[in-house]
Amino acid sequence: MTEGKLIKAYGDALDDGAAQVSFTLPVAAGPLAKAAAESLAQSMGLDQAEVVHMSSQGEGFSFFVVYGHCHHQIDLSSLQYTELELGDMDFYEINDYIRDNLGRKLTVVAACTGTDAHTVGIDAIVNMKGYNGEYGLERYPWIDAYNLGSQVENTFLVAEARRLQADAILVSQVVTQRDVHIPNLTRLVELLEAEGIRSSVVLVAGGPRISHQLALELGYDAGFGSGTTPRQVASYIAREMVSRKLGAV
Amino acid sequence: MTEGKLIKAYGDALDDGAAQVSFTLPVAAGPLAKAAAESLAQSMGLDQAEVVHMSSQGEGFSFFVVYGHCHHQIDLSSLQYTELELGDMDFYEINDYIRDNLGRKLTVVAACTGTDAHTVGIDAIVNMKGYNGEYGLERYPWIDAYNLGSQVENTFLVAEARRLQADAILVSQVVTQRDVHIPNLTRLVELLEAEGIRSSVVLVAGGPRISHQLALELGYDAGFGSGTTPRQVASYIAREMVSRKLGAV
Amino acid sequence: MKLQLDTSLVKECRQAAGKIADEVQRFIGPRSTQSVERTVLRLMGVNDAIDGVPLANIIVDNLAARGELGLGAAYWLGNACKQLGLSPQEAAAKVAANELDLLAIPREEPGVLRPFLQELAQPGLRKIVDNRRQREQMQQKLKMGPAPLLYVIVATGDIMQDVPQAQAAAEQGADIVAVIRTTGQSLLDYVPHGATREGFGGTYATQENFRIMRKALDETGEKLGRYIMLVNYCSGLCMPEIAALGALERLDMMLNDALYGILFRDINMERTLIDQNFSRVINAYAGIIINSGEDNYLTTSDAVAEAHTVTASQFINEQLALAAGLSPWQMGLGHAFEIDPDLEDGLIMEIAQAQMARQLFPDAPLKYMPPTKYMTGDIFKGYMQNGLFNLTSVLTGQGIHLLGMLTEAIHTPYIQDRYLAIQNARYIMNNARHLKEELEIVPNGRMQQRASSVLAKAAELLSQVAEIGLFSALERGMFADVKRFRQGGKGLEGVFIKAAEYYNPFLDHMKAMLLDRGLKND
Amino acid sequence: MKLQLDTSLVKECRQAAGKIADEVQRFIGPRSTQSVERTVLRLMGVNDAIDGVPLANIIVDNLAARGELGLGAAYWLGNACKQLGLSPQEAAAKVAANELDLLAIPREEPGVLRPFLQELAQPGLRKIVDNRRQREQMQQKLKMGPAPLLYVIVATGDIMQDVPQAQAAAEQGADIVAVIRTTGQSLLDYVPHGATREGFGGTYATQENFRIMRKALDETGEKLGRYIMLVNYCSGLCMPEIAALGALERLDMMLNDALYGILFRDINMERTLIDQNFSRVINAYAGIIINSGEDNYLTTSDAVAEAHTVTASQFINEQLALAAGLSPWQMGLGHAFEIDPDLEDGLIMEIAQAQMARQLFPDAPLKYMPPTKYMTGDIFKGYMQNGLFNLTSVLTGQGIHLLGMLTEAIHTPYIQDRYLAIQNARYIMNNARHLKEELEIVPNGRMQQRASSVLAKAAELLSQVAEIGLFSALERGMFADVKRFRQGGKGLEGVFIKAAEYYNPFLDHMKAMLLDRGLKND
Ligand code: B12
Ligand code: B12
Ligand SMILES: Cc1ncc(COP(=O)(O)O)c(C=O)c1O
Ligand SMILES: Cc1ncc(COP(=O)(O)O)c(C=O)c1O
Repeated sequence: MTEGKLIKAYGDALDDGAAQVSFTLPVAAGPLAKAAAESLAQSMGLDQAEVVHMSSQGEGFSFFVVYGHCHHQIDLSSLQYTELELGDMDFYEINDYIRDNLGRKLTVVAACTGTDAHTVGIDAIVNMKGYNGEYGLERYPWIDAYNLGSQVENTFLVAEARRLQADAILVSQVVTQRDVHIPNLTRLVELLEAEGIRSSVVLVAGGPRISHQLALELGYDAGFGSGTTPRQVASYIAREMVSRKLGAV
Repeated sequence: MTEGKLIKAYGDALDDGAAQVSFTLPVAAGPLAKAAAESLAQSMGLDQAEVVHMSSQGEGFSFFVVYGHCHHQIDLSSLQYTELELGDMDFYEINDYIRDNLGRKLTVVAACTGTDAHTVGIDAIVNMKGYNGEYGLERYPWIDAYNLGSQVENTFLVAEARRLQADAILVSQVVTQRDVHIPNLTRLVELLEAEGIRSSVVLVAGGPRISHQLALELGYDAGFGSGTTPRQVASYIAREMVSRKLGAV
Repeated sequence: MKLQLDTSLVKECRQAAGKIADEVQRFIGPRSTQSVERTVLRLMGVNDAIDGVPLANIIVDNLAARGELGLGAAYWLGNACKQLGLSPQEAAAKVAANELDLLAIPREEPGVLRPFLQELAQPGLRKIVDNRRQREQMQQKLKMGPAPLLYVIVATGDIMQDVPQAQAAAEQGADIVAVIRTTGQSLLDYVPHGATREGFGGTYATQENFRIMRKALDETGEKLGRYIMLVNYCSGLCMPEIAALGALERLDMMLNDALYGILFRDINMERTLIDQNFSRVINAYAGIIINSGEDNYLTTSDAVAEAHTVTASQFINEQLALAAGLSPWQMGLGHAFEIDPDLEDGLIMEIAQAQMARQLFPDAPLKYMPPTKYMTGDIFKGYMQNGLFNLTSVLTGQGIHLLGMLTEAIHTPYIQDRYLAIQNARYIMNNARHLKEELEIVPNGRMQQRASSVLAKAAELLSQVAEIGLFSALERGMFADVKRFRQGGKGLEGVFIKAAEYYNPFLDHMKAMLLDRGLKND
Repeated sequence: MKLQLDTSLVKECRQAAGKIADEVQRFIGPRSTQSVERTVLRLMGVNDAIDGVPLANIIVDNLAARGELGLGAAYWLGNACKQLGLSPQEAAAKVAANELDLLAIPREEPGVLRPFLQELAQPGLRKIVDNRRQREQMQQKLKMGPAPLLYVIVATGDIMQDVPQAQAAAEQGADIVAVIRTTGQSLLDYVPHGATREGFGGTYATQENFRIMRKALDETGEKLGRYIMLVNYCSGLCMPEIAALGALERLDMMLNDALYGILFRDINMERTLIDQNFSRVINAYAGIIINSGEDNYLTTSDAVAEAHTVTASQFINEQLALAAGLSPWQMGLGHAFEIDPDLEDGLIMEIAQAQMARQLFPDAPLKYMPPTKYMTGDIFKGYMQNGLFNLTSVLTGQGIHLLGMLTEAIHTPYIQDRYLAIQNARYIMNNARHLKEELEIVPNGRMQQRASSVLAKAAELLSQVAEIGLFSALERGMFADVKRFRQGGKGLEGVFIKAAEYYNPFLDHMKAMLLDRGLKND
């Protein structure tokens, strides 16, 4: 079904645009609120928008479920998406690749920074036991991985990266409410630049709400979101080092 | 919270525009599909649209859940909504109202028409036992109600309405897929007009997907949707007869 | 998990139901209908339509109009074939083209013609048996998922849109796909012809549509390594014809319940009970599983107060099914999860009912229907109602599990509604796979008491019905709170009394075979 | 519904846990911390902050820096009050303004000053007792819903936005509202001051924020005719201070678990165990229910393999709680529904675990946490995971039921997420209200075996920990798969050995009262 360039949402018949929307409005449930919900759905491009459910959420708030037929079309051929080359090498191939192309072990330093205490994600990528049945970076014979844990200050991370002569720095950010991660991630880039080592490391951000796009915007080399596996990260770092001729002996 | 005129959807902080959307795209799950979903969400007015869930639904189809912040604002003061005056009279008041203002019993003929076999909705309004703890029209001493059942032909309904000298005709339409109800409802209006009795009856449509708006557009006097109670219908008919001076003795 | 059910009461129920069924069968015996006769013609190979009117209808209408259907349509067409050396289809085409008047040619003695009619019936019978064999082979190769089997519907109204939706459903994990029918089809006294794209709330049941979907699901099944069952509906004015088409196109399951037509479509009870008998014989012979429609009662009457009507009807349907030669494994007796979700302890009653059905009909797969009436536009709550339904199903070991749609109150299912429904069921059924082996029902508790009381009421109802007969029971509104009159409803004009020499080569052969194979187990 | 639990094994568990707790208490006895001392000052009435630094910190830091904390902060401030005829707040303000040096004035003998210190403690103690009375009265008037009580969080980061969200939650049906804390607060070695609007993933815990929310919920509760419980978190570097603020502002429930801080916030274990003891004494005295954090273990270790660590920790927390004077009704021991939803028969294990916890701690309300780790962006599946969690909770009679959010993997809860969660729980708990009375667990089945094996492993773990002590166990990563070093983590510098004459007028009084009242039931 992908050959067509212009697509719409699909529910019952091709191009019917069927979509479901839910939201809260700060208005007491009633005819006015319902009309507002319909109007909002129309603004979103839903034709024949139907409020199929309205309920009070307590004084002054109402919850809606709306179905309608979204008239917006998407031109598949016009979409810009940066996709990382991922996961095509397995554990053995990645190690061989590093050995053959770089001829030395890679050093990776990882941390969950700022006040963020979520270690499970970065552990999944770095620690021996890995994730989803895949070994973590610590298990790779051609990678030396250091996991600094969580709640790590940017300054401490940079100092450790220097001390260990890191080839790559992996930063995890899981708490993103009110964009708390943005200044924290930005600060790291500034520190690395101030130390003059930004361009000599592969700088990677990750976390469930981190997209590759966002990471690029913040000055990182790559960003990895939900469901990332260690293999994807290892192969990315190795390839990136080679293509940027970073680790050549 | 209703005093403000301009409102947005609300999730975590006032005016954050938080909304949830789900839909299917006819594209295999993958980065392209994800980019298309983001793009569609943006078209709908969602800022920072995040595809929080993508999954394959089988070859060539993917399902998405998206959250984002909808920038559309609704001006509450500009909303047009036709609201029926409803349910302010109780069973006794309605009967008294008919007695005092019309001085005779009202005759109501009801049916679920066309190929539609859903009787539960119209029965809920008309039959003795009623709905949601409220008596149906048959129980009203000042109403003579005839329920013709379902799968009733428009021609038969009109003939019965004539024979019984109906003051009001109630039509239920429950199956609405591919707008099957529209021609069927329209045909009834045409028949009544052809017979010259359209203006002398109160013509009411109802069903879970029938809105007052739609009913007006199709030439009905009123439309009643999900959750309608017999009292709302009875009081509407009585008021409408009086205001249109239909049943005056 | 087991309920204590009073075995003598259960026996009483079966005996009363047997008596009810016997009376119905005695009524059916001497009668046939126009739809039955059209079915015979179709099974003999009469196909095609002219200006939308099927040849089978042209011939039967013609015979009926001239008062000559008493011998059965097989006799007349067979006689023409014999006399003129034509195939049934050739003869039928000539009649339709007004080139042949079946009554105007020499007539063989009915008794003498029988062996010839039996010969003419052979290809049709063989085709059905072949289909049955093929299904068995394919199911041996392509295993099905563990019960409860996941059953979804497609309902776009357009067979060409139905196909991708059905295939996607299979890929998502559905075991069974039903193409539901357009809103008016039950009331049509003919089966539309060809591929159709213009249904409302469902797609026309036609032989060509069956074929298209069967092929599509076979392909997908092959790809997935699972056999995907295809379902359609026999109910309505064409019960036996659609059963025949299902048998010819290897459908696997068919909704087949005269009471549905009577109560919800206002079809005449005499007509449809006669039709049902032949349609069930065909289903039985074709190895097709039937689904009965007790679940629907709870859409018009209350699931708490009227639960016993479902149980009583299951007993009656079981006996009528046995009389038609269906084996227990073919009896998808219907029941449903339809108690008001806002009732305290409603789940206890749902489990009681489902478990009781399970124990009363241990060898029947049972067709378990999801919440429908109390579904609302609150799709989140609806998703949860479906979750408790899924849990109840796996907890009580149901066989055929219709998936609830979170948008039940809104529209016929979208592709994602089906997807979400399948995900819901797979998650819960896997997560609670053996829960039923880990729990016992407290003796004499609320659950046990509920089951006992429903069973007692069912027994009482059955004994009343046995006394007055099914027809009178329907006249009194004993099921689904709906009253129907014996002479009322649609289609009575199609019923006729068989002449002494009447012959239906399929009915007789199939019943004989079904009994021979010992599948009938009363 | 009941599991067969080996009573002698349960006894062994309690004995081992008792031994572990005794050792911890022996360690705590001679020690205090800066946070404990700040708490004493706050309870004496020291309030306010200068440039964001609370007076309590200024004083304690000053004493600590000069190596004079050994006698306790109460002594020094009390001495100044006595000598200068000032109230504690006046004296503190003078110290902060550099107008008074506590060490530079005449000193009363510590032993002689005690009665005076006890007097200074009276108003604070009275306030707490009054709050406790008021709660009891309000709860008598405004009844709470049936257990499991529905508990939701608000987390906008802005107390002014939190208020309408919390009120809406109460109107939707929540019984308990927690204002969760901003991401870094655990690591702050002071309690911020005033109303705050700038948290991330939660709102600062401050006395003023407590007051604002208490008032708002009292108003809503009054309107709804239900008492709405307010919750905040003691954990972190300020455990006892926050406990004190909670007691002063009539919070009803507090998360209080040193192990949470150690394992998940890398707080030093010595520091926080000492802090915990005093904070729990305050909670106990204030009639506040504590919540322990065992549920969190399952976010870093596997819920199937490591379930016994939760059980073992519950036993330890019970003993530590008893030692602090908490009654069983105040022990919201934590556990969670965190098994991979895609595991076959996972639900059987969840029910086993929840039921076992219920039976092991029959008089504790238990705090039951929803699925979090395996929640994904698939909100529909998530809604269903929460549904099975809700069902398990009502089926096993949990007391404090944290509501799962369908958007758990995405963002802190939106108003509608909470609404949907409450609807989900209300529907299921009502629909399955007495299901637990209708089912028995099959002896020796999967469920029973699972419980027995978890209990046996817990007993083994407890006996190991009893042997090596809790500190070493933590060093070996026996809980949550996390290793922490005794001298590592944040806050060790705040620990000190009490001088012989050290005196904490609150700790002593409260413990005495708690024992007098016979609430301690070991
Ligand atoms: C477990 C958990 C905790 C545990 C953490 C234990 C630990 N040691 O990690 C505890 C209980 C301590 C906790 C506490 C809090 N949490 Co928390 N927590 C979670 C939870 C339930 C699961 C996270 C997890 O472990 N996922 C599993 C891992 C494997 O997935 P992952 O993190 O996405 O990682 C994968 C990818 O993202 C990627 N990845 C991640 N990092 C990196 C880095 C690199 C370099 C690369 C390449 C890839 C990569 O690879 C991983 C494998 O695929 C989530 C909700 C959820 N279901 O996601 C909330 C959640 C993350 N927590 C949240 C919050 C708010 C908090 C608190 C702030 C709440 C509070 N005020 O008390 C606290 C404080 C923590 C803090 N200061 O950081 C919010 C964040 C909201 C937001 N978007 O901002 C969430 C989403 C819950 C919610 N809906 O409110 N939490
Ligand atoms: C019960 C039911 C049936 C029963 C009907 C039994 C009977 N005798 O009524 C049976 C099993 C027969 C049935 C069959 C079919 N059904 Co049906 N059915 C339903 C179901 C589950 C409940 C309807 C109901 O009884 N609601 C309760 C009543 C009280 O509510 P209500 O109808 O909305 O009525 C209220 C108001 O709308 C209003 N009202 C209604 N009419 C009128 C009229 C007037 C004048 C006024 C003032 C007010 C009013 O007042 C009522 C009280 O508040 C709905 C799904 C759902 N949950 O809504 C599907 C549903 C309506 N059915 C549907 C379909 C497609 C069918 C079939 C066509 C499927 C098929 N192909 O086989 C068949 C054929 C029926 C036909 N030809 O009409 C679709 C319709 C989709 C659409 N939007 O087009 C639905 C929505 C299910 C679905 N999601 O697919 N169905
Ligand atoms: C037994 C039975 N037959 C038939 C149908 C559908 O019939 P129709 O095609 O008339 O809508 C149903 C619908 O639920 C049914 O339960
Ligand atoms: C026992 C306990 N304390 C505290 C917290 C929250 O701590 P913080 O405020 O450090 O995020 C939690 C979170 O789950 C907890 O379980």
